[in-house]
Amino acid sequence: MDIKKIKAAIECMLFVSGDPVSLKDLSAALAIDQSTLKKIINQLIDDYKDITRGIKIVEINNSYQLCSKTELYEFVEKLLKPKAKIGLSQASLETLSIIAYKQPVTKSVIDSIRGVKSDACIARLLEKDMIKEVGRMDGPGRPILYGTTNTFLRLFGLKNINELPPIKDLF
Amino acid sequence: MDIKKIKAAIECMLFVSGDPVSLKDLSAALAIDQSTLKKIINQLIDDYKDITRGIKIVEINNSYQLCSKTELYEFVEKLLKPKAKIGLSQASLETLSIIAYKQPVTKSVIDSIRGVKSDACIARLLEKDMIKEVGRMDGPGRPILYGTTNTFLRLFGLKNINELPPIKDLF
Amino acid sequence: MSINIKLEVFEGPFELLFHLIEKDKIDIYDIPIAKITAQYINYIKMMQSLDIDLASEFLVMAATLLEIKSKMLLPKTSKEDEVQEEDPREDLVKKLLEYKAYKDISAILKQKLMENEKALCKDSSLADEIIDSFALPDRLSIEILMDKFKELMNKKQSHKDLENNRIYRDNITVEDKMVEVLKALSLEKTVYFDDLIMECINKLEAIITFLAILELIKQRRIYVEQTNNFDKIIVRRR
Repeated sequence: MDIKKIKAAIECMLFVSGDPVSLKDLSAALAIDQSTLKKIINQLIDDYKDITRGIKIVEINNSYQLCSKTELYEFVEKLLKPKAKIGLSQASLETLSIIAYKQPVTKSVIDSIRGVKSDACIARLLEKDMIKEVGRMDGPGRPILYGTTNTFLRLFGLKNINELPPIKDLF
Repeated sequence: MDIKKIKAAIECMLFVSGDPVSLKDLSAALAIDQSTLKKIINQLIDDYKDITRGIKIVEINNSYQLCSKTELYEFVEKLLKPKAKIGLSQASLETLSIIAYKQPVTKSVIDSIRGVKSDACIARLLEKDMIKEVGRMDGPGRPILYGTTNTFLRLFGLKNINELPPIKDLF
Repeated sequence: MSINIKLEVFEGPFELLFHLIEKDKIDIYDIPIAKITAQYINYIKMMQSLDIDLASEFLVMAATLLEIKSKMLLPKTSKEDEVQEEDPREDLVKKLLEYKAYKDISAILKQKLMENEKALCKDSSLADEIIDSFALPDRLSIEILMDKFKELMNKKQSHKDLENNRIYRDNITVEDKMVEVLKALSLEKTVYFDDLIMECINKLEAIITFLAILELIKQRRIYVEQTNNFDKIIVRRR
């Protein structure tokens, strides 16, 4: 295979994967031995240093991942800031609203209402101290129950959780 | 700002976003007027045609999104194992065609053209984010009106709804 | 001796009619209605003899065909009438052509989809991550949260309605709910009674869920257990 096409294929695979991809997996997909492939990836890493490129390849433990260039972060911030005046992504806001109204609630209920996995959002809301674990449900697996924190109450100007505005037709 | 750096910033922002980004938002983040920016993006779209590149920019309703190149799909498939294709049945495709050309359209119009109930097809198309509710019709029952989504445009390789292939003029 | 019958399955009456028309290379603008009606009814009879469930739409079309046939048999009163009278087949032909136009275009769209679905994009979790790393303002409006929750619940409601083949005003039935509970149990061996109730949109749905669970227990399709008083109730499939 032409080296140019190999480079394109590597970029394509790393882009779609999002996560780090091991040299081994790349080598298998391309049917090229690992040492040759490694040389090509190193060339590609150099190609990305070009000033017109906004992304780069980072190597972590013999795996590769596409990342945005740190020196361009200001533009990312300018793009995303107006979308996130409240400092929460749409996904996290959705997750937080379910936890606020249905607490104590398990991750599986949140997932089922949102229709997608909420693991990452829950992790980030925990980190921001907006939610906390409030206990575990009895029964198999003993899943964690989540509820809101005092930080949450303070930020939303509530004295306690009963002050959440009621939602008609819901209970 | 140097045009090379603008290109890098565009790539960086589109990469981070994942979702389509509107020309307006890009223009605000870069502080460049929309018509100049549009020219630069068109240049960038050409740059991506280079054989060493594995990704491309697609335009959807005046928004831009990064996608992998179709001709490199085989490698993605090998790497990430056969991920389920969109998989639309003939019935769902018919329903989608009617919605695409007649939008905004109610279920009863779709049913009458197809001669059968389309509930299941509509549910599947909503689930796959190919169509969405775009409002309700005035009058008894206020039936839901359906239209296509940006996901539909992207998956069918259309910049906007005017790019739909012409349908035989019958009426 | 076994008989092999190759039976085509048609999605709806238009599809079946088109099959009959194309099979005999009939001019769509001049359909021999008596012949087509006979063939159409034969097909329906065959389906019924094989115990295949026929959608009511097929029977409606049979009635329409018979009506057109009888209209065409009526003697024309005078030559002038003939000029003015519209062809009883006209409506049907119009509908068939419209259906055909969309059927044809769906084949073209399918081609486009097969090509373009191979262009994959990246999920937006990186952007979510960056947005969530921004500092929270000192004060947030609770309305944002309430609106988001309402939006989510409404979205879920309308999807559920469609899945259950119901018009949005209609009430959910116990039978629908039984299917839903069994579906939930087909994904996981056990579900919590609380979760089934908590996912409900309103009180009515919660009551119906409760009735559905009772009915499923009675039919011995699920069983329910509780280890200690006040423990969470677990629903299991049999």
